[in-house]
Amino acid sequence: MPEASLLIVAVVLPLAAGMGALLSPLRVRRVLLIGTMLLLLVIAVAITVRVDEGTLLLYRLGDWPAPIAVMLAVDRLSAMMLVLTAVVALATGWHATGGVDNEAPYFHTLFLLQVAGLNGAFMAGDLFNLFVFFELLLIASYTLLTYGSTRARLQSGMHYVVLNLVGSTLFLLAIGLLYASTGTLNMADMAVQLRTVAGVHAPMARSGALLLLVVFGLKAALGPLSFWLPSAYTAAPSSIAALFALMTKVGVYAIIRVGTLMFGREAGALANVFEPWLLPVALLTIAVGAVAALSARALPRLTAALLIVSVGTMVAAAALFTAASLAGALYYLAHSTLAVAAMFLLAGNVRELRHRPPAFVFGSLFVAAVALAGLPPLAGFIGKVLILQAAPGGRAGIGLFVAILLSSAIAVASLSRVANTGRAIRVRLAGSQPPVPRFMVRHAPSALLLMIVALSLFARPATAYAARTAGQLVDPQSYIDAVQAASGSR
Amino acid sequence: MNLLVAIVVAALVGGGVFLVLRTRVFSVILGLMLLGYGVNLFLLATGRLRTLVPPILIEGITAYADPLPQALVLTAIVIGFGMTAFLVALALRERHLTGTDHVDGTHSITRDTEAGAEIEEIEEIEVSEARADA
Amino acid sequence: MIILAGQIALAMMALAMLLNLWRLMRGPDIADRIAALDTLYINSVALLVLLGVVRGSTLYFEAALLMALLGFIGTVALCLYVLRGAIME
Amino acid sequence: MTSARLFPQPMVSVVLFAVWLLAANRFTVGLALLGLGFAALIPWYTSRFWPDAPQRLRVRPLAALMALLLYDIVVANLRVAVLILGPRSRLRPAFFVVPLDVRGPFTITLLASIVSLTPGTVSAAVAQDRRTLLVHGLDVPDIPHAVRQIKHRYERRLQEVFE
Amino acid sequence: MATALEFLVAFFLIAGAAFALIGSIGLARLGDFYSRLHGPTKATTLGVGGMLVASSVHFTVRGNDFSAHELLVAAFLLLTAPVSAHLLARAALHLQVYTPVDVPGETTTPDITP
Amino acid sequence: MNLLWTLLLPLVGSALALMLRRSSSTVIAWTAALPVCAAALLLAWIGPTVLGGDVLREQWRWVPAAGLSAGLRADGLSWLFAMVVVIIGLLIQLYARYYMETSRELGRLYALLGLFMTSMLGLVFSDNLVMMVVFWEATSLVSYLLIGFNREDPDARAGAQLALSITATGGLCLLGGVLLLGRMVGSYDLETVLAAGDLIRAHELYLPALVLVLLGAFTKSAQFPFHFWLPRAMAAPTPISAYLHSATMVKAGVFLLARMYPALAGTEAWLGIVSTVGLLTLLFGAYSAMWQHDLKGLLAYSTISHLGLITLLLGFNSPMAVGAAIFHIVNHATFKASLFMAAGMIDHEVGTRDMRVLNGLWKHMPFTGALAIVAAGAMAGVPLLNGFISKEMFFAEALAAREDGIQWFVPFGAVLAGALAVGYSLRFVMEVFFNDEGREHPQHPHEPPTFMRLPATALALGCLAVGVAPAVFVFTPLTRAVTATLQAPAPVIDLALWHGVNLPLLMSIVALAGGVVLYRLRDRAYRWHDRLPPIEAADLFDVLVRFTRHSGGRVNTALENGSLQRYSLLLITSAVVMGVTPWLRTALPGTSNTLTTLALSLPDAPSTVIAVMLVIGVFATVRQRHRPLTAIIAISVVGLFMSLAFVRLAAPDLALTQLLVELVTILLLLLALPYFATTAHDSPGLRLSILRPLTPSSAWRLWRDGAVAIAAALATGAGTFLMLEQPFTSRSAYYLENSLSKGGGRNVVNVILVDFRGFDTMGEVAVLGAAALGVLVVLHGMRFRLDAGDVQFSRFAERHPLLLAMIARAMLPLALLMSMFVLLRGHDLPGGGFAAGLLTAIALAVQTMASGAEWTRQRLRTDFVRWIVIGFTIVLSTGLGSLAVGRPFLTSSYQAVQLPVIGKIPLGSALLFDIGVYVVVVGTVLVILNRLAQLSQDLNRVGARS
Ligand code: NA
Ligand code: NA
Repeated sequence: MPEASLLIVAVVLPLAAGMGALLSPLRVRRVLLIGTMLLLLVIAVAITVRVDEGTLLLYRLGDWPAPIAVMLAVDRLSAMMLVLTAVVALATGWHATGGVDNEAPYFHTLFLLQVAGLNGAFMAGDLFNLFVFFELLLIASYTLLTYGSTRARLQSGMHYVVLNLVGSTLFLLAIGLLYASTGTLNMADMAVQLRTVAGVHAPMARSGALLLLVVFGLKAALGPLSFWLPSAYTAAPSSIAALFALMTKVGVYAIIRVGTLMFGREAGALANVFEPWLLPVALLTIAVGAVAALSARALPRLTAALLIVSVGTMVAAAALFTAASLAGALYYLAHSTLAVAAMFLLAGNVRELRHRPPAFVFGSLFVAAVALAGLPPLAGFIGKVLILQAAPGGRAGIGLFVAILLSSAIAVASLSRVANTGRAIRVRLAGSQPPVPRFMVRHAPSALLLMIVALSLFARPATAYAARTAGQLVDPQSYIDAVQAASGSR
Repeated sequence: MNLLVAIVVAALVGGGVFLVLRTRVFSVILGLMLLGYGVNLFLLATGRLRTLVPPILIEGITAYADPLPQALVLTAIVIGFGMTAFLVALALRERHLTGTDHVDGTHSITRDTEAGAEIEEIEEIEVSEARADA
Repeated sequence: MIILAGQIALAMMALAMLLNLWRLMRGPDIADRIAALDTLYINSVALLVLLGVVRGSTLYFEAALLMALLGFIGTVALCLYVLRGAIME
Repeated sequence: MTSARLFPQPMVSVVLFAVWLLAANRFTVGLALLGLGFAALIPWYTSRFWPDAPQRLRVRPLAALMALLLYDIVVANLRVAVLILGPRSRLRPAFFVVPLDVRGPFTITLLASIVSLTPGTVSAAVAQDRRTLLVHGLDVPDIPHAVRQIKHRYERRLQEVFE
Repeated sequence: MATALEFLVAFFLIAGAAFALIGSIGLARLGDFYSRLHGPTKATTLGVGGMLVASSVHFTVRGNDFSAHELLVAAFLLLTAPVSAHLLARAALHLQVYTPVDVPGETTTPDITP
Repeated sequence: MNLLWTLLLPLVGSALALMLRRSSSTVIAWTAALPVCAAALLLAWIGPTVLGGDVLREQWRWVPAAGLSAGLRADGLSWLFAMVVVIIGLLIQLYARYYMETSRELGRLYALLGLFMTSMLGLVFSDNLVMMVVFWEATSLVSYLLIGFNREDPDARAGAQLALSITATGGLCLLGGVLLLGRMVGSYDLETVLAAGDLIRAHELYLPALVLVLLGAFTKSAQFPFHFWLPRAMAAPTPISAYLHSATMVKAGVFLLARMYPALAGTEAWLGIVSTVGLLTLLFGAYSAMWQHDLKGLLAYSTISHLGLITLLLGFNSPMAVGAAIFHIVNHATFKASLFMAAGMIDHEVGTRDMRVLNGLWKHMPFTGALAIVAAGAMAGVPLLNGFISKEMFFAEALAAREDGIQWFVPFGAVLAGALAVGYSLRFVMEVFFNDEGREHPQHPHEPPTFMRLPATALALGCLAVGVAPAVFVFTPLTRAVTATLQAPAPVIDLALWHGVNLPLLMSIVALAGGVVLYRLRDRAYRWHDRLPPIEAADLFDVLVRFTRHSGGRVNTALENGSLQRYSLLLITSAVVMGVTPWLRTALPGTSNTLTTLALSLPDAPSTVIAVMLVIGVFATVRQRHRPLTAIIAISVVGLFMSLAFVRLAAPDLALTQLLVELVTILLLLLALPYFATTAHDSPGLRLSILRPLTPSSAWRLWRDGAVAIAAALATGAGTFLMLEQPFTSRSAYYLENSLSKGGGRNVVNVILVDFRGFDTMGEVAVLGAAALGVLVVLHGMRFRLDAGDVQFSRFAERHPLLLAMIARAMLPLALLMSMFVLLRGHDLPGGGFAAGLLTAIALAVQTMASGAEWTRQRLRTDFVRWIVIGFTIVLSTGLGSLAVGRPFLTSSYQAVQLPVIGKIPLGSALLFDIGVYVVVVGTVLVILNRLAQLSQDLNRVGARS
């Protein structure tokens, strides 16, 4: 099955390129990075086209039969995340070749390992394999986040690292609890086993499920677990902060994945175990992010705050676990990831300026701000409309309405200050001549903005894809059947 | 035996959590190590406990300890080592740069020190910069 | 008989280890604590061999072997730390 | 290819081969050949770390030394056990210096090790000039006797084995 | 025969444990650090030795095959244990840990150069 | 396609203007204006159809799922609005060409104007409510760029910011309202919604929807109390103000009210809210305009007032009033645009807009003065001008409305507002063109160029024409617009100039007279006004914003306080809560049952020993946390007994790995420890600057953390126990059954690691490599700067103890041999790549410990980063090898090779995989240890020099 081989290539290619980069001179490293990302983009698109036919792509490692084999399983959701990863990583990697990548050694390798971790996490069909790829993307992210080792990066990086190390132990606990009650690690197989758990195994599995929610919530920066994010992302090099727009999405992805596949409606004692928690937590997230946005004095921190708001928004939508709400959440996810990444890159570029940004840069800032605020005519608005349309009646619906509209208003008000960026007021820097951003650096955000425009212009096919994805998610049986049918030749 | 393992897990996790919540980065490192031990032991226990029958196949024996949790724990131990090493290095660098071993690098965290791209109006920034310089 | 002897030996080993641990916590000098740790390592080798005999299993042996070969490294490192601060210099 | 090039440190190779067989705890031809391979390969690499490894030794004195050592360890162990369990006031601990006649660093090491392995004495330091050994004794009523004991029982025999 | 060997095994087990225990008692009980150092570094060595003899006999009898890898454990321990003791004593001297006896110092000048 | 082209043509102009932005202003103006001209012609072309009563529709689907279909729809109302937008837009373009002649940003201006025009046209032509919101927000966004056109001007930026904040937020409210409407009606299609008015008004969501839609309209149309953004927006260049704040942007709000009239109007709530807000705005705007000294400020407040008037009319729930409102919308657009232009011309030629400076301009600029007089007359409601007629209608409706239950103060307020309007109109004319007090102007005043006067002239003529012959010029379009607005036949609108002496006329006269009196009394009035506290809504809003942001900041700092302890506590507490919750409502096994199992699971002696040692070890580690060196010793005990526990629990592989990892970790911690010493006690060998002690944790904090720790301990302990008491079946039988036959190994754990789940191991190895690189990156370029006195040697501090060096060297071959042993047998017996790698690494690290780094480096002659690369390449190649033979990645294969003498040897790809793992582990551990060791080597170089 040659198509399914694409899945393994999506993990092995960045790993191999990362190793190659360890032995290469700078120029070759850059070529390796960009080339790999371009290839990955092509691969991701090919995978997406293939899985959009409606069937899963499965790759059983080692040719072992279904529930035993560590498995890469790609449905529409995974495919979409792969494309998103490739796009954002391509743009941010491109941006980084402007010079950040030479501040300390091994940038390209770590970047590629990060991408490998992301791709692996988005494709993992096995809970422990998901953990391993989480660790891979985390260890790379630890280094990239503190890259250059400035004081602020180390301070916030320390928080990020320690919290995530605690998170990793919680992840292991959760895996243990789920394994202890189901006897399997394959997520689809686990979903089947969970339907019939009984006795002490039921609360045990629920306990594991909720611990998973804590772990993924930490990655996604949900609710009370988001406070580490603004400082960390603000301090990080802008290319990295932009890449990290994906990191929170790993958490969101994982919540959606396990929430639909393993703890969906048919999950017996585990049915809808996330539901009572997720919406309140998501609304709290929006509130926390909005408050942070209110007080942000600089663009990177504001972007980080709005990133939190956007995570809250998409999780609030996803929390309803209906086809419509998931579709809205996913479309919004794609958009906000691009928007946040673009804004981080732009903020980084503006940081270099000694004067008010030229018209082109200001225009980019404006478009990015419009995107980030979720204002029309860009995709964020469409996403919010989809989400609000999917809102249920009753208190949950009111909460969602109020939270989204209010947070949007705060976002608009905060972002309206974007025209103030880039004044020559940094007296302390007066002596040094800032470098003129290279072509790569200047236009990496433009590429992301173009993607946003495309996402808006082609909103019809894009939302249709999101809807098909959501449809696949709310009916996990076909996923489970496909996995169970995969037997090996050994 | 079950109770014993439960008590040990509890002790490791409790000690780990307490140390993770300390201010000194070195304590936190130790705490994470303890926490890791606790979780590893728990993970091993998820296959239920067996003694004397390690999953090494010997003719005539059919019952073995569950091998899968063991493989998972082994992976977890090795990954844990990598993470600890990185954390130690990070702590060293922070210690070097800040001169303190407080996990926050200082008692009051500096915000937006590298932000740039301010979106406030000029006056406010100048005031705050003057304050920062003073 | 071996089982009974094993139980007695085990009790003695347990007592020995507790005494080591007592010394380790008591100190008073860092050298005392290191010596206690060193003893614990060696006692562990003994314990592993003992368990192997009592349980009739050879699978404890690998650990005993590596512990015997490398157990001193902790002690050495701690002593070097005391002696020159930098254990690898 | 001469055997010297194949086995740059024959003593080490022999020891390694023996250790391999002991570790395997069973004997097959395949295992033995594999062991032989490692016995050849590993010294080839590690010789640069330990170029002055003993190239040869006398077997008979070695056996004698080992027998003596075993005997001493058992006997002295009993003696020390009594000392440890008895009243503390009966101990007469002391540091004393043993002048060294052996010169090779490895031989000195072995002597110091033997001193430490036999109960009641611990070698605490080797002088920089490697001409004296500082020893701590648990119960040393007569220092010159203790020094003589070490030199006579162990140092002389060691010299016989290696020099 | 089997009983005699079993007795032998039992004897060595208990003897080994006893020496280990005595070593630890020494560590716990003796008055100054240098004296305490004697307990573990020897009694423990013989303690393990006893266990190893027991093991060797036991498995040789049970397995119809000569079990000798115990020798390896012993060899490794005998090789490494003196280093621990040596460095411990040295560290204690460096720390100027209290000792009731004089330390002849002239012969142990610092060795700074490698 | 006509409607679409109407929308697109201004955009074409924008694009051209942007492309030609470096050309002369004439070229830019022409290229931008010609497409707009075409659009105007197109509109005129479809005019007869629309005015004939037809509704034009064009439809495209954009995002069907979101109810977004890009449908365009032209009826009387939208056509009328579109005409106003396009025609005034054209005039503004002409005007701007001269006003902004010297600006180098003319291209940008025209581009933005075109964009704005498209947004407005989209808004009025939308046949879909969500699309309407899209264009609504688009106008807000473009207005942000237009108001902040001078990016260097802080006032312009602040004005733009304020306008966007208010209007876009209003837009979000509108979105909420629209979504609610969609929920009620089941469609966003304009006609469907408009036709469903009865359903909507009866629906329980009516009130929230109404309020939300009204919030949108009121903010956009600068209704009290959301009016304050408009005066601040005057920081824009005058052509922009003239366009946005006369004809377009602010009119969007009242357009919305008109558009949604059939769906939402006709209730008490509508009447109450809309008319109250309208009346307040009318009065407040008029009152405020009186006190403005800036011409544009006066116009801004007068605009607010007139928008209030229109709102008030729409709030009357009366068809006739709707007619008056729409009529006044057009009239106001006409005279206000021309007044803005006049103000701009004055500013342009004289250099100021301050009425306290301006005086007696009539003699210099009579033509401009005439224009201003006509337009101001219309604003004041002077007969024979268009403003008079709509104001008359307004008075009539105010009177009529009283009968419908509105209080007496509506007509009263209407007259008062009328008087004020007359007053400020008089000010505009008199204080600028007359009242010659001989004050010097910044520039010598003269008439502006002809073409600059042309647009304003056209508009003034329009005022006159409509004022003189209203029925001729506006009857049909107005009636058609009103019909479209009401979605019902319009009432007969009497546009006659003279209705005889009736109450409205009387009111007009009173208003005119009152205005004159007010003007006469102005000096006294100013003095009175100056004594009032200078409160401006915008300032209040600023205070509110600042307060919100400040308190938001304080809340934020209180939450996100930068303390890891706080965040960790939140995380751990969340985990405990989430982990425990599921157990709370579960019936746990009964007590007797538990006791039985307790008895059954009595521990054996060795396990108890190990457990006791572990618990004490943990306790010691926690106790000794303030003495890091002792704590390391204590945690070593824990590690050691963990390894014993693994042995005990039938996990020999884990025991080996744990043992070795533990040793490496001790080395790691000791390498770092010199820099974390808090007392001399922890750093006996090295007097490095000892860290200052941190403030000890308060008792309360210790208790709190202790409580959390105990809770976590109890939770995990209880969970572990309950889990262990419950048997289960797992998939692991498969591993046990197939390990030997298909994996070729007896050590099932190892077969899982290198075969069944080799992919995990590959990831794990990558993690290790990344960790090593991470250490190198984090410590990149780091060196501790030390004083010579930091390193102290005693006479016993031998640098390389002879015994250690010799034994270490003797041990190396043994350890390497044992590594090979452990590596090769791993597939069948405890061991494998990890353990072997750690063993090798430790043996090599010991060489450095014993003989020094330099000595070791000379003999190793290798770069361990390369080991990572090589090892990982081996791992990957093993996987790719199977790919090459057409099997999935990492499919293992093994062959029992029959060799002479030796016998059967299983040669498997899994072994190769494990060798790769081995190499990576060696590389990783040594990279990390050596890098950390380098820090100490710097120290010792200092020591050696001393
Ligand atoms: Na001795
Ligand atoms: Na001795």
